Amino acid sequence: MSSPTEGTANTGSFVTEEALQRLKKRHGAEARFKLYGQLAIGIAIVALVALLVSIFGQASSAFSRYVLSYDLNIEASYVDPDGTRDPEAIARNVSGFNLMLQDQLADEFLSDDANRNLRRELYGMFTRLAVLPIARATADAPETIGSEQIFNVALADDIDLFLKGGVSARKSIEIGTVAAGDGSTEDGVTLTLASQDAAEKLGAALTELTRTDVDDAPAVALIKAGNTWYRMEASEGRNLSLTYLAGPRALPSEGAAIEALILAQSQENRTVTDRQIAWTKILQTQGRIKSVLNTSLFTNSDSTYPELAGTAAAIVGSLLTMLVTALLAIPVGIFAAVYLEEFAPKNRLTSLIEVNINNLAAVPSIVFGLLGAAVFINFMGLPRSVPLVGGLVLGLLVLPTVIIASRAALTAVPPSIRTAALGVGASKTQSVFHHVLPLAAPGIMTGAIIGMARALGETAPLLLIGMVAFVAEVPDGPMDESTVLPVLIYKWSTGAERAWEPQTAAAIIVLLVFLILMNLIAIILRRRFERRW
Amino acid sequence: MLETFGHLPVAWLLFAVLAAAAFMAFYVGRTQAVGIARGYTSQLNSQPNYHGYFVAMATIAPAAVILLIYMMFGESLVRAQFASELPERIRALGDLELGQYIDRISEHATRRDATATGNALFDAASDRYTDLVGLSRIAAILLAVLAAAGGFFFGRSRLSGDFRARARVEDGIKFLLFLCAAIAILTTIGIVASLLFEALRFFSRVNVFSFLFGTEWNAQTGADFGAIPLFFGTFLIAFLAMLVAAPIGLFSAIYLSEYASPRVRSIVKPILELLAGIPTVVYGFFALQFVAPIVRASATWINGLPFIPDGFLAAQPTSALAAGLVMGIMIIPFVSSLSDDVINAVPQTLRDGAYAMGATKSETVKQVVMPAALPGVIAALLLAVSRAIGETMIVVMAAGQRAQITPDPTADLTTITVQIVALLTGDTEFDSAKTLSAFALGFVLFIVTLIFNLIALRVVKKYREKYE
Amino acid sequence: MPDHIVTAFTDELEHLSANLLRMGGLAESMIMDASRAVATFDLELARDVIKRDRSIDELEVEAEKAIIRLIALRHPMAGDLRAVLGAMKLAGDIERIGDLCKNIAKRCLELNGDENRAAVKGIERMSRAVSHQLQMALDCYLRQDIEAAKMVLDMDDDIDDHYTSLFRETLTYMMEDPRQIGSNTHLIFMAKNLERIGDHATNIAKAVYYMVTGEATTGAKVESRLAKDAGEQR
Amino acid sequence: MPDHIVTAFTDELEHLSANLLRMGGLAESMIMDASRAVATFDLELARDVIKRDRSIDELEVEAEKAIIRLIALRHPMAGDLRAVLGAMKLAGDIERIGDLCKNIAKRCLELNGDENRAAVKGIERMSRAVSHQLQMALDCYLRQDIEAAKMVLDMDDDIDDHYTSLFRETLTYMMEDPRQIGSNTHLIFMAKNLERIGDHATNIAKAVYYMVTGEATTGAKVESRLAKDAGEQR
Amino acid sequence: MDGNMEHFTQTKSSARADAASAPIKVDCQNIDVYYGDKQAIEDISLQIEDRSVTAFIGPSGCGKSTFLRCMNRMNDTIESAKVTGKIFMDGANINDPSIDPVLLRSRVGMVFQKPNPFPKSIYDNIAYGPRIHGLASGKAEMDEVVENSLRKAGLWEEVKDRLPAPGTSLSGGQQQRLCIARAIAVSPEVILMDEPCSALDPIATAKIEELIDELRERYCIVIVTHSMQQAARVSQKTAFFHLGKLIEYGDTERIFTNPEHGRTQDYITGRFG
Amino acid sequence: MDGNMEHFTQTKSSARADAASAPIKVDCQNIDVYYGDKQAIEDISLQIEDRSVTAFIGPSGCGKSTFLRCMNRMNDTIESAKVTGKIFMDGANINDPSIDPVLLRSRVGMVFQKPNPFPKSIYDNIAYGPRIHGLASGKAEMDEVVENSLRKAGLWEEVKDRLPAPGTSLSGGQQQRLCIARAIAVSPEVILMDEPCSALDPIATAKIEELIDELRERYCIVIVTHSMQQAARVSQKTAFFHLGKLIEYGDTERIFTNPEHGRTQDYITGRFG
Repeated sequence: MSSPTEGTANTGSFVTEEALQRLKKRHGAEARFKLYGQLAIGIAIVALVALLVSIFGQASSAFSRYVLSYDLNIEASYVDPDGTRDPEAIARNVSGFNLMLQDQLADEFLSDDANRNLRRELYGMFTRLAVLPIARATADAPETIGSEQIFNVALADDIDLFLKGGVSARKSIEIGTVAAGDGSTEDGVTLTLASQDAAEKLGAALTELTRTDVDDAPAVALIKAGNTWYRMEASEGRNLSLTYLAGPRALPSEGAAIEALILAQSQENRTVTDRQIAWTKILQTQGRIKSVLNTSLFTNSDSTYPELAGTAAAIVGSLLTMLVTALLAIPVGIFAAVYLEEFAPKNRLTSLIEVNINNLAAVPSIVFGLLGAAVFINFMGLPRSVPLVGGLVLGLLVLPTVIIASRAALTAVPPSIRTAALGVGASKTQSVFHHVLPLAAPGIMTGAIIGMARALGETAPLLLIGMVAFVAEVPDGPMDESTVLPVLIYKWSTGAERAWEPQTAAAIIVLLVFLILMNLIAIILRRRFERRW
Repeated sequence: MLETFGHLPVAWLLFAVLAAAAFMAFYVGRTQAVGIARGYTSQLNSQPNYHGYFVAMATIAPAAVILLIYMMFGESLVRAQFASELPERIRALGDLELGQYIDRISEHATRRDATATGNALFDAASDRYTDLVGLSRIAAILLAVLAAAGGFFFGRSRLSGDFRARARVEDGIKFLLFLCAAIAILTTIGIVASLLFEALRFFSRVNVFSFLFGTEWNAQTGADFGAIPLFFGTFLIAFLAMLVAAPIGLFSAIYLSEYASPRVRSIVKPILELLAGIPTVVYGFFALQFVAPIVRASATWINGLPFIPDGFLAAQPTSALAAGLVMGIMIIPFVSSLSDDVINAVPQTLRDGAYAMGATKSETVKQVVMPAALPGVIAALLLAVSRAIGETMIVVMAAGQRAQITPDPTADLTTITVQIVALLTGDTEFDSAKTLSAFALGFVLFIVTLIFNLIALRVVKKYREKYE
Repeated sequence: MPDHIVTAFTDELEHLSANLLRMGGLAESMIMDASRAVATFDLELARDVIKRDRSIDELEVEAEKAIIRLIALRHPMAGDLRAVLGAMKLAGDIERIGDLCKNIAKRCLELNGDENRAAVKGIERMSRAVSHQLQMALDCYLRQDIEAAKMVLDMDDDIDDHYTSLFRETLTYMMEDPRQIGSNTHLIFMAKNLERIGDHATNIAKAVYYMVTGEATTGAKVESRLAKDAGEQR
Repeated sequence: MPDHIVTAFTDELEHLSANLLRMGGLAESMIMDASRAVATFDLELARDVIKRDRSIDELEVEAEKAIIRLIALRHPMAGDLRAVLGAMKLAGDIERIGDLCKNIAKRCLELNGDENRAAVKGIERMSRAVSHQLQMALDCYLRQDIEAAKMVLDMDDDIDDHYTSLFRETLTYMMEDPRQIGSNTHLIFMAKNLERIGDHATNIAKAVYYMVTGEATTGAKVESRLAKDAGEQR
Repeated sequence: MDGNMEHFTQTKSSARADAASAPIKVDCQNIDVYYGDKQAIEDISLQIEDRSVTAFIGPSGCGKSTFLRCMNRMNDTIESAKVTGKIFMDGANINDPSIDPVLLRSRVGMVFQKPNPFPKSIYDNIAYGPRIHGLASGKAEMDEVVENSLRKAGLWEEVKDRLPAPGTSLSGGQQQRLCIARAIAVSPEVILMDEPCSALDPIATAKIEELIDELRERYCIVIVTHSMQQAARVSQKTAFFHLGKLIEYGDTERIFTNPEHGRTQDYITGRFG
Repeated sequence: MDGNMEHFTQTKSSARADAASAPIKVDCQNIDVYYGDKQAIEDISLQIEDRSVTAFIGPSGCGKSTFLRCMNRMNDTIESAKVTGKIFMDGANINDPSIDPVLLRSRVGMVFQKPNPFPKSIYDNIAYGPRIHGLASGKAEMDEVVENSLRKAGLWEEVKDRLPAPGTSLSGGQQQRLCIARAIAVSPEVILMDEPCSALDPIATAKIEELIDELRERYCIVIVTHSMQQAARVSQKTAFFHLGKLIEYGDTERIFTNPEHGRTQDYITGRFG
């Protein structure tokens, strides 16, 4: 009612003042109640969005990675010192390839007398195993030995992270041109900026990025003049005193453009050194660093190096485990449900079974892990860390879920169908297998898929049966050591290096994709075949 | 030949043979039945197909039993025989070492690409072992084939016009179904037995009371096994989780089932279900990477406020609060979908009744629908609590490891499940108190959740009966 | 018998039977008054009787309506159905009784007052018997008493005897005194009417018998009709 | 009107109406035969008519059973209910017609064959009229024709006139020849019976009117009854 | 009692003054109802008398229930339903947007096909309506309302000793009478019944019919029924619906003995194909 | 046709020889049924005639349905039910353990309260029974069985053009006739119907009743019904049950016009309190 005064005209005796007062209060309560509901849903959705955003945000960087696209001269002396051209030997000769890459890089970037530290800094830009693909490729085509080939070499995770904007807050500015340069090329130079403005700009940027509350060192400026990179040690007006880092050793010519890269953290506080940054920048200007899709995430197995670690073994491990789980849980679950729902006499034993199954479904998953550890491993002596055991444990874990879902689907088939079948002279078994089970099939399948999805995401019980072990090889069969995706995620998430974080997020996304696919199938099944009685 | 058998993938072979036998038996049985009926199949007690099934069943079942026996006892038989053939010197070894020796031999023997090791005795033994395995397999297969043949002829002999083949076949099917149902029971028995067994072993070393009521927990060093801090951590986190999940889940369920238009419902419900489908390890990661830092920052900020004593909140990088919040989010769909089911089960006629009395929607919900649904909702909450108590990954990743009793939710706490994982990951020796304490904890966990579950399930059952 | 769960149904049935009894009472009084009018040659009374038939007719219409209503809306079954159908017969019979009484009263108006006393006395006697029979029939309807109903059936023979003797007697008078032929004919018709009233009373008893036992009185009816016809042919 | 979904119901209704028509046909023939027996003094025919009443009675019992059955088991409504209740009335009327014919035939047996021809002729003529009226009434039942039913109602006056003149005539004869009083009284009763048959035919027409229109013919009935009584008092 | 009740009594007395022609309680004018694109009710106008029972009959899907639900705007609770036309109750058009359906429903009670007592005690079932509408102040008054309602519904004697027992513990027929008592408790003027006996056996049905007959003395009752026999037994007026249209409306006796419309006749006599 | 059918025909002809007194098809002797400790049926003996419709009536819970379900041993499917006594069908005691209930049910068809077609095509609904009993060899024969059954159930004309459509797409009344056709398809001798019209509207009900009346010519039909009117309309014999006992059994006409037993009279006339 809009208002009591307006209302009285045509509503006549319908309302009393008192009733209207009450009504107003009641409608107020109504609106508040509704708001609580909306709020609750809002919070739930916000939580979900926050979760997804944080994970996708983390993961996005893991799906691409930076590689050094380097034209390597495949020298026989490195790769095939025996000259046998034996592919296997070549493939195995990782250190030869490594040495070759190191030497060729050193040739380009370091003077011959560079000390070991300098060399180590350079070699640190990629990991030893990064040459593995080169070795394999060469082994596959031994005729390339002696020629120059372009290969992509994965950059070390820190460099990769730096290129993706991690490692340190930074800012890149142009500060005009060189007015004058002076000093020896060996140790350092002093450059004079063309304008006072540029100097001030540089000073302002430095102050801006200096954050003493995070670490006590001030921000660092790397200066690129011409093609040479320096670190700025001090500045005085327009004069900058610089230390050489990388690039041509010639003194920058007058008028050469100057750029400054200002980093919030000094190299003591970060995982990438100034020189490495300089090299990276030079390689970047040479166009030899490019971003590629991180296929190794799917093709590689686990590794101690985040940039090389992949989910392949875990995916296969998960699939094998799921296979075992499905073989155990689905048929046994369906049959058990059919027995309980259709055939079991209603007595105390079956009601016990019922309570038992319902309860089993709510038993914490970790208890199943304990069961697996005690029974399968300790008592039956099955090997640890194998998909067979994992699958069995998960199978038992989801068995009640499958049974309950199947029973629900069976109960949903109206009893009239059963009596109809019995009424035309079908036996109990015929009525079940001809009518009830086919009608319940979509529901059962939906339940089974959802159960499998649950198994796929399950972690805790697998930790207890040793599937957390490090597995670098794609498993061959259910009796091979392996790990599974969620456990891999758990393991990666505990990794110390920061590069593990995006990697973990990426693995989560892989897992989520599988889960979403399974749920999608379940939803489609339900939508398509669901029958309302 | 024995050796070949020792290596062949016999399982597959047998499977194929049995399948073929079953098929043939079915065909023979069917044909015979058709012959008996002379075209008037409806005069038979059972349809010809059932006669076929019966013969097939009679053929396979005994063979399957024999193969099952072989699978269970075959290897120990072979090993016993093998051990008796070993030289006295080796047999003199202790049981344990002998067993390990035979293990090595059997491992070597079953490897298809096994090559000579150079150790003559070992090689000979391993060859002999292969032979024995082959022999046992041949024996098993022969027995199985004989049993199958016997079953086949027995089955055929039973066929007649009055023979109730269908009933026999259905009995067989029922038995199979019963076996499947029994597995579920066996699981529970297995859980209870294994937990109890290991827990008893633990309690033979550590006093039950000092375990249940002790306040110091240092299991990794094997020093202290007082589980109170773990219980405290577990329940604090579960409490925090329910603080989040109960109101949000309940109100979402009410809104969805009573207020939301079908369109909104069809969008929001899957979103909530999505929340349920996310693996706990993902929540753990989320808690660790996203929520824990926020909690810590907030705690730090609160600590910095005036009037707040310094160090009022622990502000740890992992905290009970972070774990509790995320666990709450995880449980929301659990509460909401269970409550939603319960609320939807309240018959529409009740709502109509209330509307027709002139009740508003919220009055209907509060005074008619919710009282009707209350038992179910309580059960849903109990199940949610049980779930929160048993949840592992979130707490493992985000709650911390320190066993302490503190009401400060920003401190890091540990829980039963965290300790189980911590104690059982990596290599485990099944006879150290450290390992066994995990089983004791598991037993406690199982009992506690069992109690919650039983109460909840009983309430749910009562509730269902009311509206069915 | 217990009441119907739906009391309105019981009410309607009771209302119907009350109506019928009222009709019956009216008819009874009409018989007596008509015969008294004849005996005392009371023309006023005769005219009154004629007038009274109107209310019986109206009551019958009402009863018939109520019966249709009951059948259409209440779907009576078993005993109730028999009660309703029996009531329909009763209403028809009583209405006919009213008609016949009116006819007697009308004929009374045609008499000249000096008819032979014996015949007039005979009619008076006969009317008493008939009225008693009707009274008993209505009584057994009220009490749903089949023993009484059987007695009513037996009484019919008496009345038929009455009629036969009266018929013979009057015929003799007519032959003796041809001038009286006109009025004597009327007397014969009166007697005949009374005999018919007796038949209707018998029918009422039969209807009651049917209502209570559910057994068609067909056998009895046919027999009694033969008896009646035997009486009639005189 | 379309058939009932349950054809057995339609069948039963049709069977009932066929039965009634058969009864009607029988009654018609009895009227004609009875009067012919009187006219030709054919005692054989008279005895035959008497016998035939038995079958009408049986048919009535059957019809009544069928009606009770229909009401109890089929719960007829609206038009069907009217048809069934109308049939009940019809059956009663036709049965009465049969009785009256039998009575005529019985009285025929009491005649001595030398009654005055004029009166006998008059009865024959009257019976023709009555039989025609009945025929028309049955016809309008068959065709559910209310226009025809109205015509039947009109015909009743003719018959009443017939009766009145016959009554007067016979009375005259009786006075003239007192020896004939006995047989002439029978003739008067015969005429009276025929007049009653006419009334019943009228009732049939009224029942048809009710069946078809659902309107009680009460008004008409009361009126006509008055007319009838006016006739009767003579 | 209170405002509502007073008003109730008032209406009644004014109605009684006009005893000659039965007073009209509900006057429906040109009602159309659409479910989405489907028209369920087509231009129905109908005047329902006070203090009498009006029955709606017709084959399944003829719209009788839909029309009934217009009278307390229960169709509002169905998303896709659209109602046009005017329904006057004591002069006010209840379809007017200014009328709050919540208040309307307190004056137009409804009883449903399946007995639907609230999962509360018998007492609270009855007290629920008066409570939300504030019709009784204090326990004593409420007790009185409960007792009166139960008495009117003929249930008092059966349940007076177990008022705290749950309403669902009663038998089906008792539950339905409880629902009627519940409807009565808010002192409605009109009571709508949607096939109130279709879930009950003949005995329970007869009891409800008896109750309806008693309630007729105080309320305007509209009943939708599947069973023509029931309509014949309990109602004074009958409306026959077919395909969303009102075919015939009149005295029950006439409808069942002499319907005017051929389709009514066909339906009632079982000739409907 | 086949063995079953032959047997069926045989019985019929022998029955016809005995035309004077109606042949007895089912002879129940001293039947008791217990549900757990509760006795649902108490010592009922009853002889059911062939080629006629026998109706079971009585208040809710009187045991009429339970007794019906004894006749095809549907009570076997209820765990706690225990049936004692003998039921002879063509001389064989169907309660004998040597009788296979599954085969029995192919000779005693059953139609249920709610139409329950299988969620398959109309064709398959009918064909299912003959298929599992091997009553038709080959598609052509099956087509014939299906057509015949549908014709007998009066549904052929309505569905012949859409045999592959799902059975559930039919209207309620059609579904029920489909269920009857399905029961007929296995050539039963007895057809049990458990309140077959209680979920249908009057028109559909009338159609089913008409069908029952037609089927009476070939089958022995036993129908449990809630509605006395229905029993009156369709049956030749009526049995009245009360509290698990058979109170009265006899010709329907007699039961409805002149029941012997007071309790029957009370129930039928609506006096049952």
